[in-house]
Amino acid sequence: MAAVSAPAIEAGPGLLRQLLRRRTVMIGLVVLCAVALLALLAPWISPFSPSRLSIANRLKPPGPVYWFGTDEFGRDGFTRTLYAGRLSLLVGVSVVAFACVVGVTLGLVAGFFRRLDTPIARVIDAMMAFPDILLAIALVAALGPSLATVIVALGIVYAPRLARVVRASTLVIRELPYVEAARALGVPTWRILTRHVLRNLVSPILVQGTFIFAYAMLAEAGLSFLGVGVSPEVPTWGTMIAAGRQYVGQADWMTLFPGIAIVLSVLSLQLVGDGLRDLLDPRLRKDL
Amino acid sequence: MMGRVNSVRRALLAGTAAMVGAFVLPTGSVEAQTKGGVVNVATVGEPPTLDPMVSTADLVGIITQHFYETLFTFDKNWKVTPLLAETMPEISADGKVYTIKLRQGVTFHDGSTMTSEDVVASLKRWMDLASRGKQTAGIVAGVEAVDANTVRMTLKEPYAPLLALLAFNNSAAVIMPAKKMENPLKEPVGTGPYKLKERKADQYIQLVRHDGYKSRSGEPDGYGGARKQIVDEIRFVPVPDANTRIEGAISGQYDYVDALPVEAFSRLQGQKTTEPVLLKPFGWPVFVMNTKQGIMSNLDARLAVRTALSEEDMLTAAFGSKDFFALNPAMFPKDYIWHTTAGTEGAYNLADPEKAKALLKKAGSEGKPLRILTSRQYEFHYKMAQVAAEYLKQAGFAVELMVVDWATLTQRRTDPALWDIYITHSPFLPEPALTGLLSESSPGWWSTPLRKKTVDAFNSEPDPAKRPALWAEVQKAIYAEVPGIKIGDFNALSAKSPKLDGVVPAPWPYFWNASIK
Amino acid sequence: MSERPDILLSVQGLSKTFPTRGGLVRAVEDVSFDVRRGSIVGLVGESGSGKTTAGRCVLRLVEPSAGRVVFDGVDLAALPARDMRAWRRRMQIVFQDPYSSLNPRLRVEDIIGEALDTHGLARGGKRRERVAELLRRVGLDPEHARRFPHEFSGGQRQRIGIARALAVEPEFIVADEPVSALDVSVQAQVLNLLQDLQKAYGLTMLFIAHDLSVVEYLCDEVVVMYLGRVMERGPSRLVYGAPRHPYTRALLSAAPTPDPKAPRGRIVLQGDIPSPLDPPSGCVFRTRCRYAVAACAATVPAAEEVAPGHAVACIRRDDPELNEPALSPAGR
Amino acid sequence: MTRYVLQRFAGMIAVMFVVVTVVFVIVRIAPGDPASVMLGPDATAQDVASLRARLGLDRPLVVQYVLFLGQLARGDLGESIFLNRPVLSALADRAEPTFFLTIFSLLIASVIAIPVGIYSAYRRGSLFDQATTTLAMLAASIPSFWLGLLLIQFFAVRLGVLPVSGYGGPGASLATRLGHLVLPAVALGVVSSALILRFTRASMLDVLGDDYIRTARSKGMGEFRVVMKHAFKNALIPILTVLGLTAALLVSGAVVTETVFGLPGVGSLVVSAVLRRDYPVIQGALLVVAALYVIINFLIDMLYLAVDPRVRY
Amino acid sequence: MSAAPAEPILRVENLKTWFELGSRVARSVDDVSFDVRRGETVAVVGESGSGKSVTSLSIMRLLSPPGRIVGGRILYRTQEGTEIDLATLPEHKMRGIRGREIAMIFQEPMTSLNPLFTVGDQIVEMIRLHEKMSRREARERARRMLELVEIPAAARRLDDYPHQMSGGMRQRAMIALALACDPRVLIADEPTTALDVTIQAQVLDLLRRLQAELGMSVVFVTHNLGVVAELAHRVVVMYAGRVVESAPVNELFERQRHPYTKGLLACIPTPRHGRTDPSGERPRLTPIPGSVPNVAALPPGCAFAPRCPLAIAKCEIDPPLEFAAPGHLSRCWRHDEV
Repeated sequence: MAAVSAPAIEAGPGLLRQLLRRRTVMIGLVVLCAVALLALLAPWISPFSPSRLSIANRLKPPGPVYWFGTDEFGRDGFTRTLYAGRLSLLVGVSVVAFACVVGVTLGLVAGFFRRLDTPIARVIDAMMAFPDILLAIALVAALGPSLATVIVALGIVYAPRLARVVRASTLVIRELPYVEAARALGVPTWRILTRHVLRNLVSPILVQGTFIFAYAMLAEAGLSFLGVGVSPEVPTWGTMIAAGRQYVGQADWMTLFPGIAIVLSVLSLQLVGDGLRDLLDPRLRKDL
Repeated sequence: MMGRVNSVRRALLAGTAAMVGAFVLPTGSVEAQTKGGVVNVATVGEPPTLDPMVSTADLVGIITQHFYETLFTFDKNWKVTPLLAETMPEISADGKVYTIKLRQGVTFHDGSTMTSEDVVASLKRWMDLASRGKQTAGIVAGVEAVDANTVRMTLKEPYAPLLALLAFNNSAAVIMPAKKMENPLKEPVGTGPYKLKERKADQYIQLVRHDGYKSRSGEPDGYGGARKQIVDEIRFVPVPDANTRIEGAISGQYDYVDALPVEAFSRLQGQKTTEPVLLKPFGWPVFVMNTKQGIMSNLDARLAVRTALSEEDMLTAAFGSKDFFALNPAMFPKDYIWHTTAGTEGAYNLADPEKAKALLKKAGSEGKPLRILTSRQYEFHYKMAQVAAEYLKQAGFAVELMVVDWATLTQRRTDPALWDIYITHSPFLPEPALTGLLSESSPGWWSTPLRKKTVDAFNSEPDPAKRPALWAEVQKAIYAEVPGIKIGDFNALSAKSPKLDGVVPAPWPYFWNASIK
Repeated sequence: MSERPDILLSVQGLSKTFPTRGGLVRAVEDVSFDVRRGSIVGLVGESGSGKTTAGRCVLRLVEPSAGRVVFDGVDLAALPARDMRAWRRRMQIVFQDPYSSLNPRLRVEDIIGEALDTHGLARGGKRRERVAELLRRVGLDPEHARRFPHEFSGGQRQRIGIARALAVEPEFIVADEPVSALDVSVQAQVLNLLQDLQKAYGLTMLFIAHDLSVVEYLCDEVVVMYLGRVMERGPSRLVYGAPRHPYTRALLSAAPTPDPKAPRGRIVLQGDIPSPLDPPSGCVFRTRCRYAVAACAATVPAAEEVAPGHAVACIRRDDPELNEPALSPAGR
Repeated sequence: MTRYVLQRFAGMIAVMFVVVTVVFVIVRIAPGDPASVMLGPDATAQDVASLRARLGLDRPLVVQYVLFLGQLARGDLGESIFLNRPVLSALADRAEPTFFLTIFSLLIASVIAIPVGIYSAYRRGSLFDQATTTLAMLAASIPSFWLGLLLIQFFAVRLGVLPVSGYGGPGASLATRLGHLVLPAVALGVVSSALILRFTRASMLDVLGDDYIRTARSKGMGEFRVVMKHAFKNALIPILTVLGLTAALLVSGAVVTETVFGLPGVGSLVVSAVLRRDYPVIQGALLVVAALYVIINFLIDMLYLAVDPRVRY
Repeated sequence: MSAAPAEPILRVENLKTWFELGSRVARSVDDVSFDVRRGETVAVVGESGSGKSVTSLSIMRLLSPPGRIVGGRILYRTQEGTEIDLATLPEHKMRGIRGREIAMIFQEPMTSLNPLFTVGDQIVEMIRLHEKMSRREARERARRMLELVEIPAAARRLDDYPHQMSGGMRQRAMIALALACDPRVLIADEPTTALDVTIQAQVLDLLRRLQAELGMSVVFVTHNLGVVAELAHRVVVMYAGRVVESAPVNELFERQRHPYTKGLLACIPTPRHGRTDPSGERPRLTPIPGSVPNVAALPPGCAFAPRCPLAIAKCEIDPPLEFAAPGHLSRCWRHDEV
């Protein structure tokens, strides 16, 4: 049905505009930015110190002073949720960064150099065989629990997932005429890789990165909840829920607000990622 | 676990029953209950072993006391009373020779009959393997069978705490058949009213009635007296998560739920399925200092820690309402004969960061990492650690919380290179001499001339009337040299189903004599 | 073809095999042809004929399995890969698909400019000038240099592709089906452009196509391929005017003519094109050839000249039965 | 066809080999000597030395690796430190709840997600589609442990209709045990249903745009038949794949869910093994789960044989 | 080859099929009218974006959203002689038309058959959808259909999956499928475009033979004027969603009444059989300047005007489709001057 050529949407200058036209993406972006801003500006916004104990005010329900209530040490839930957001987002961003560096490199190399493809692809397959949390747990157990190791472990967990996507796209792009044209021009390989291959991988990496961001935040929360991740006194949404768990039925706000924070951030990330994918994946636009 | 005696998580409630109010006989006659039924007990976790000698874990004690028995035990007034021994021992005038008569016709789960040979072998094994046994071994000159039903222990010097040690139910001097005491144990064979049927790690430990059990005659009396086998089965289910235990209690899934966070008290009230059981006072949390190595080997640094802390905040964070804890610097609560305020003046609940800073500076340890080893198995440990960490940070300590599971903690604390402070708690013991802090060999390794002088004097004094004064000296030494910091007194919470009868609120809950409606 | 220096490109015994899941594909098998300086040679065939692979082998975008590709006296096939770069300035390629042959992420000036950058031909303002000039040359507005490919129509994109190829001022261009993806009305524009450029720059061109009539309009010589092999080659005049190979004749007659009154003397070939995984023995065309005899299965016919520069790979090329006028009288 | 099977099998073996290597590496990167970690600080130097010798830790890494492979070849996953028993039997003991939990939640997830996914794809862009895809995304954004907590609060504690935790006592009937699985399976199923829904929708969308669907419609066929016979059968292949992947993912989710619900499964075993520093158990669990994943993938590849004639060819 | 003066079996009247793309509307088919008589082959010819395929899908009512028929009628004369409007026919009734009355073949033989079912099953399915017939009988009919489209060893091929067939073979199978219920109208949407020249020749021969033998009406959608010349009785030329010219085939190729048609023919390289120009110069083609417009952004007036050499000021007003000669319609103000 070549009758109507849909307006070509390619990742380019018009992308953001296209993206913002979608209501769900819009909502996702707004929420995400709000969460990120709140987290970033936590020291200026938050009315209290995140770590200062105030035993007299422990387990206060949400109210005009303590919007999200207080925890068992009398620390302000709102403040801690904001501060925890910084770390949770930091974990997400760092995992994405780590996974991108490792995954994109691996995927590019595997996809572009035929000889290296099979061995790298096997390693990727093998890494994918480990369920994410399980692998992360094992890695954290091996490396010793800390914020850094959680990031590294989750990075190792998600890098192959990204590598696989990058490899698959690279395999396709490698065969495209514009890459061939570059080779015909005698453009050096590394330049082909960066200028022609990598640049066109931005969209899939962006989409995948968004989802990895979301999953990494969930995974970090899971690990912290299990007590095998970030040290429990480091406030992340996961550790907050883990701490609040004992007070379920007594101080439900302790689990409620960080839980909502996770759901909101992850959901907004997924909304954005999904919108991006919808826009960038030509398969889904086939019937237009 | 918990090193020596003080590592006993459970209180052996000292003093009289009246004072403690814990050992109240259930109303209604036990006889009225029909036999049968199953008791489901939610415990804090999976026991690392079922050999009560090699472990000091209270959990091991709670479970194994149903199938292993000791020569002596405690009655409802926390007095030592015979269990497998026929009577209390004959003690020679110099206090060095104990002659113990054994009950006759006691059979093991494998059908064999207990003889003095088994008892001698068991005691020797105890002195070889058990931490309390090893401690005792130093003063024991010999253990021998006098005849088939009599055993004699000879001491090098008089030792007041001996019988209490033999009566303890963890790191316990249990009696096992001479032929079935390999290490590690292959199968637990004891003399207890129940025997092990099946153990599924992390799922359950299933005990069934030992048909050949021969109970002592008379009425039940604390851990002593008659032990009745009313229920068919006792199941210990490990539920490591405290919250799940609370919910399990409320939903009626378990008949008895052990070790609940005290703040869950209100949630348990007014439920049809369960009711709260409060033990008051239960014991005392303690920050044990590593006096052997690292930053805490310096007395000023230890003093700095004590000066920095707010015990009140720590206890509030850990236990919530004052209904569940009491601020008390003395090693024993007021109602105990051991209670004294000696040495505690100006050394408790100071929360003075400035002074602490000065002390730290004096110690020359500013900025050095202070490693606090704690576990989340007992949430109140962890919470106290968090509060403490905040106060210590204000005082200039570079605090590093090392949060591990309890099993790891018990491993790590034996290595002086790995920690500076570790957090534990102890019951109020019937015999203060057993307090772990006082032992040179338990983690913390407090070993000074002052300790030796005061503790030796206390241990070798046979006259009960003179001992409280000597104990005050010991307490003074503790406050002077800070081998550890007693945080306060706290209560313990369990939950039991209204259907469950005959369970006496006890530090180590036991389910012989229990019945289920 | 005695004047050697006149030959810019000589392909000799070129073969290319690909390992695939199903086995070895013989995409190109023993292909030879010459391209004279300043001429356009058409490489014609249906799908699976190996024409595209042959074109790629010439540029060493695909490594030939065997044979020589002599360009201006040097066998490119024997060069170490790193030495190829210098030659890339002299030979370029134009692709079929105007959509995938331009990097969607680059602006037009960078697509064209990359050629200049790579060979250090122009920088800064000079580069801009050169790009503008090239755009003008292919009939585009130089103002459009800052646009992205998706802002152009198919025909315009194809012009950009041509400008990119021209940027390095090559002597030789492989045009791989440059118009087959375009709308009919645009096709002619691009064909004319290619013709003009060829004339203006004295380019030598290898024009790959499946559409015979397009090739006839553009090319001086034609090479007809079928299943990886050359069936017939020679000057357009001869191949179109007096085709000798049964395949060429069938191919010519199969193309529909936009004239309802044209007489239909069509030779309809029976059966399908065999799989290149398992080509027939001997002459690969024999399974669909109405003139096939037993001997066709035995030997691979060599391409032999039937007229100067006109070679036919058929053992019966001189058989009168084959040469009966099968085409319309218009053919004569 | 034989070639296909052999190829896949070879691929599976190759991946397994890498999996084993990765596990070997993970355990070796753990700082400190595995033997002393295994034995704990109470161990004597002699004990550590003898364990080192027994585990071959005193030999070069390559030799250790070969020994490890040999051990695995004999089906020996080592001994649990804490449980004092072979890892394999400890895992086998814990397999049942995890197995049922996985099957159960997969069932819940697919029964909901596949029909909804098909319908959403069919009614692409409709209110129903928008609502379900957004809901699915929401479901995928909820941490399963948090959902678990909410479920426990509501169903087990408030309503008291389902057990809070555990897996029934000794000799509990299958029905009782499955009853214990309802809440965890829901908590786990919700998340995976989101994944399955999205995949079903995407692959149905993919297929619904295919030319043969138009052909089927051009035959005059009813929409239901077009969708179910022509589209769904083709979409089934990616859906099968995602079901297989989800099964593996569920194991991951089970780690968290089992802990929340106190289920004595492989997942909670791993968590407690981490807390107990029981490295052989972690190693064994990783190996077994990864192997399962690889095998499931292989089986799905084999299933393609049944579904897709192109593979058979 | 003048068309037989038979009654029209299919009349497309002022058909409008639009695609709503967000805020923009692509008028893919805008006011298209033409007739198809019994036994007649009508070629609908045009370049990409001309709306020829959308027209054929509109007739079959196989448009997928956001495509929608927004106006016009598609009148189909049934065997009983009554005319029904396919544009508004309820879907369940339309199902009885598809395949049985009007069948369709598509451009991509590779993807138009379901890869998971055998060719035989797919034909049997078609037959049993419309006729009460046992599987056995239907299978037998399917075999005969494969024989009809000259597939060798038809009985064996029934059990082949599409991927086991070559492209040409699949297109034959597709034709067999379309003809299985003996439809009165066949819509062929670029059926040979994806095929190689020699295979295309086979399929065109087959279609011509079948049309003559079965006497059905054919709507043949293509962009290839050569194919049109070989196959069609009448031609409808479309540009940017509209019919610009319509005439019997000979008439159209002889005398074009629309500058677009004329330009299109001038673009196409015709076989020259080796003849060279007297000048010795290579021949040149006469291209149409500019490119095919996007139907979502059409200027007012004649859509071809921006590319038209004859364009005048009046072309800003949309010209009507009117008779330029008997039986010859053109949508051009200057159709006489072309």
